[in-house]
Amino acid sequence: MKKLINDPADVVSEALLGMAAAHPDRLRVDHDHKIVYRAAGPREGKVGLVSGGGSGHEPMHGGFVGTGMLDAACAGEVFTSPVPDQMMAATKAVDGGAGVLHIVKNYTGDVMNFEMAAELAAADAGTEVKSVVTDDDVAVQDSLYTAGRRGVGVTVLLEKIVGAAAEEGRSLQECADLATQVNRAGRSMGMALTSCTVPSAGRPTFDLAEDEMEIGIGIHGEPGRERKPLAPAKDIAAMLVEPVLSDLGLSRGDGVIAFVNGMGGTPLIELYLMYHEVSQLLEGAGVSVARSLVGNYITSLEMAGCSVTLLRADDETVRLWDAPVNTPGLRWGA
Amino acid sequence: MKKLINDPADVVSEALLGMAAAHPDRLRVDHDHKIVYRAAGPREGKVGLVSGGGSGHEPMHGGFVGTGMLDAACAGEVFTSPVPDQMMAATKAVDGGAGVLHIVKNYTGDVMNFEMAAELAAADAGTEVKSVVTDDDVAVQDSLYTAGRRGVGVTVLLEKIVGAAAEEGRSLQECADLATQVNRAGRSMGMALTSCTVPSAGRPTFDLAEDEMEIGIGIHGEPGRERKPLAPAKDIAAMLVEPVLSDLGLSRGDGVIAFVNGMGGTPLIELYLMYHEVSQLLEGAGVSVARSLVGNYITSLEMAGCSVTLLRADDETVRLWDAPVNTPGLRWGA
Amino acid sequence: MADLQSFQGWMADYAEVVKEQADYLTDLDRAIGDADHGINMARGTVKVAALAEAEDFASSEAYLKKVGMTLVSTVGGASGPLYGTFFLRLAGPLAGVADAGVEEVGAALRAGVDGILARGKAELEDKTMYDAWAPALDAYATATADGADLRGALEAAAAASARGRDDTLDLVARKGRASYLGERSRGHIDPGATSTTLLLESAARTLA
Amino acid sequence: MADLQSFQGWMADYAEVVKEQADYLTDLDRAIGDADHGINMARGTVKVAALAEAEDFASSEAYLKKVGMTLVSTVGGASGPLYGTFFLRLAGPLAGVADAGVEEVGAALRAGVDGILARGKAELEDKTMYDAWAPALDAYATATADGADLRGALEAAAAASARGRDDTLDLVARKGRASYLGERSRGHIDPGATSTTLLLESAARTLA
Ligand SMILES: Nc1ncnc2c1ncn2[C@@H]1O[C@H](COP(=O)(O)OP(=O)(O)O)[C@@H](O)[C@H]1O
Ligand SMILES: Nc1ncnc2c1ncn2[C@@H]1O[C@H](COP(=O)(O)OP(=O)(O)O)[C@@H](O)[C@H]1O
Ligand SMILES: [Mg+2]
Ligand SMILES: [Mg+2]
Ligand SMILES: [Mg+2]
Ligand SMILES: [Mg+2]
Repeated sequence: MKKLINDPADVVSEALLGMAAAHPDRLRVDHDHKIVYRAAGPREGKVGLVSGGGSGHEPMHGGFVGTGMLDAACAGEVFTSPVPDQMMAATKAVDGGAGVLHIVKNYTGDVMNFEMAAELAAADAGTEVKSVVTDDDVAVQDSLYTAGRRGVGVTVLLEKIVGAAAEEGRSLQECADLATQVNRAGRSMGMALTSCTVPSAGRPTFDLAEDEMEIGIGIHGEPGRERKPLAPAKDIAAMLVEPVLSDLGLSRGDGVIAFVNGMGGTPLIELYLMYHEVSQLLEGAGVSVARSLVGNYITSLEMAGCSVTLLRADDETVRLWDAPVNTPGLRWGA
Repeated sequence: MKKLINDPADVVSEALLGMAAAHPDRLRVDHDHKIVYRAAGPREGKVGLVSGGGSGHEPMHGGFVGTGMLDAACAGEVFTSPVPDQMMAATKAVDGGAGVLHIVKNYTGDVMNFEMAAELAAADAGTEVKSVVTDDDVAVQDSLYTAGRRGVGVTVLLEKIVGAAAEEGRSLQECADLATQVNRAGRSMGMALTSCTVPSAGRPTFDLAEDEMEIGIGIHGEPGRERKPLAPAKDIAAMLVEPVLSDLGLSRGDGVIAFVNGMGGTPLIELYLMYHEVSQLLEGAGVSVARSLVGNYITSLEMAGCSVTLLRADDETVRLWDAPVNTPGLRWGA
Repeated sequence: MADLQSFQGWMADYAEVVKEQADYLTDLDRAIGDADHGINMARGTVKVAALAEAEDFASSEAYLKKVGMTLVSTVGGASGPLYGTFFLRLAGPLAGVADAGVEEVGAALRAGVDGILARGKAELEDKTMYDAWAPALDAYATATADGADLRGALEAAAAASARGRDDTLDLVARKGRASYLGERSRGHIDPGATSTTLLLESAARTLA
Repeated sequence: MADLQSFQGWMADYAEVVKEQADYLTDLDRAIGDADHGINMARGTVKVAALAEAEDFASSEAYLKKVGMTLVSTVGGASGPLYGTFFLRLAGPLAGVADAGVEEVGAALRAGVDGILARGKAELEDKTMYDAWAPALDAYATATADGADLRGALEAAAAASARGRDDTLDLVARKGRASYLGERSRGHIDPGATSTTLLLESAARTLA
């Protein structure tokens, strides 16, 4: 395992020390609870947005804390959901009187831990908490009898869009409804060229031959649905875009936010190349791109690969997307 | 070789298609000449800033084109400097009447190609051209009898700072002087955990055992000065920071812009962890951090590793650093 | 009969077992999950093992509640809330019981597993830890009906749990992370079922 | 005697050689540079080889100038301006010369190498292509003085160049990318010196 780390057990806490040191103007970190907060603290009357999950997906979620996006992010161990204590502490700390929205990616662990936190927070302090669970990964069959689709790329777009809505002063119910609507309007599909190595595990989660790739991976080094022979970018783009298009039921004339995300170990030059392929496919399908995002936003440690997320975007969605945001990971208009 | 590409020969041109598609509001790409321009075109009376170099360092340089930074970036093949035709075309296109500054990283190829371009541009159109050559890499001994130090991380900081000065309407001479001054005030040192693979070469530039690292690498997959046993992040930070501190002659009370840069394949969680180590070392040396930058800004394809750049920063430097910038790779205040 | 001290002995023993088997559990999770089950469990059981030294507990109930809270607060992932809830609920039927016999421990185990079901909503053959718990409860009940003592009932439960764990090999996962693999999850033993069997084997060694 | 056609033959031959040796040149550059010398050279020589078909040239001078400009415009890196300048300057002494003899070609080669020096400021034993050019010029001059014809002089130059190339093995680089390696650059042959020797060997085969 080749990583810029000290003791594998300290990776998350030391990275949080680095985040705090690098962004003292914008972030405050509770190192005991491993929570990243806005430096400015909660705003009276604004709905608080709390997210969190396993670490190893940086900049998500800690890098999305700041004006126009999250109020707090709970960092779990690498690829392990945070624990209810963290979520309870974060929930209390960001409550500005208008309630708190939990943004949870659909993984059994995340869902159960956030659920326990919400139960405990409700019993305890009386903070009003609502939750939205993102589940946009079309690689996974959605069914009442399974864990359901995973939450992946849409989570980033949702945190931005609902963050803007909360900033405008919308109520908890409105924020929760918007979040549900954004989650329904987006789908993702990912692939990996290489595995990643969880620091405390010390070796790659899966092995891929030099001429193989995994299609339909999640963001935790889980193997994907299918192992396939390595293919040109053009073909890979088709394997990602087509299931998303058909699952979303997009048709000619629809507008989207198109998001090509790197898994952490793929350089930007390849992501732009992929974005070209994706935009060609969208053009071919008559889908117009209202806004785009290309880069490493929801990653899987040093995994090489990418995911494509499409979010159906009406004017209001685009307006909220364009609203100012000032976080370490996403910034414009501020 | 596992990459998200089609034909290795088309990587640069297809990535440029992707950049153009992803940033239509901010960038315009001349695909024949492989030049990235601001969508808005040259501003009358503003000094034009042109940089360029081999591709594979994304977001540098194309991602640094936009308000507050570059006017044009010439993209060479991967790790190969662009050719004079490109620089001449860019120089002519961005001349707003106040002359053009070439920002060149000190590599034999880059320097010679930019030199030829400046000679040809002067003979040809009468555009006033000045050049600054960045050479901040302390891994390389500087001497009249060698190719001299390489230009690395300082280039990013310089493009931002001089970009702000040009935006303020400073003259070509003032911009060139400021650029020289910034280059003198900054030093860098880099290391690699893994090699990278040039697409057209198809296999890694160098081999590193599982327990080895290279200290003093450049940004082209060149092997470094020394191969060492893999070490904890804390020790690696010391190997990078100490030579930079001593070469810059920094002493207690000095302020810096501290820049921890990823080489492309190292995830953000590790870069933040490294930033923590770096900031501890600076604190120990009594050097205060005025501003910081952590992320992948001047990369070496998918190489795992990082570099540390320190730039001595007075109030004026910090003011120019803080000025609005709106490029795909660096954005704030706009 | 199981008293506070035997429950503490159980947790001390289990912490040792998890430490030894952590890599194995993680490897199982590498095949069909995210390669952290052993790490998660070890993070929690180390803290649990330290409880007895740090604090005096008034009762088995208080102690097991604290075990549950500690697991919830340290393990994370899916197994944290599941094992945490198990111990929180396990404590209930032991309220006011200083020395638990085969009946009381049986009621406690059932309550604990009900907690796992309430939290995780798994069904039989979803390829989760429940597939190691369900046959264990049945075997425990049968053994009790047949007049077994606590040790005998726990041994029957552990043995049945091991069979349930082994039977997860051929299942296609429908809950948890492994479910993302669909057919590819077949041919691997479920990590959580494995840590469950270890927990019951440890109980059979240490309780009574 | 070398005329427009033989210069075109030279470039056609060299393009073939570079195509065949591209991987080798790149491998040399992988050891002490950035693994692209063969790729760079091939990108340029392919374009150069296509010139003769695409365009009619009035003279050797015009053709070689275009060769130089083409290399400058396509090769990039260090070798682009260096080989580009070489051909641009090579053309000068051939102005008005339809059939160049051993003297004229000698003057042209010297002018070309002066261009490389002006552009790259290399000195002997800096471990660059100049270490393959310098002995070649000397050998060419000696052979000419000894009465050799064009082919003989070029053969002597190519042989001397090969020795110069081989001697770069033990040198520590002081120019170009390899200089960053310091002592570690020792023990490897310089890629540019290798492509230079190939160019001269090709000249000995095709000119005269
Ligand atoms: N819904 C569920 N009900 C019961 N057990 C479950 C459920 N989901 C997952 N599990 C168990 O959790 C185990 C995985 O735990 P662990 O690896 O620690 O958590 P995570 O999957 O979050 O990484 C699985 O092997 C399975 O036995
Ligand atoms: N200053 C110089 N003078 C002469 N030749 C040089 C000089 N610098 C580099 N070279 C030659 O250029 C060769 C490298 O060319 P190439 O790999 O194509 O360019 P780059 O180094 O830009 O990748 C070296 O092997 C060396 O022979
Ligand atoms: Mg996990
Ligand atoms: Mg090169
Ligand atoms: Mg797991
Ligand atoms: Mg080279």
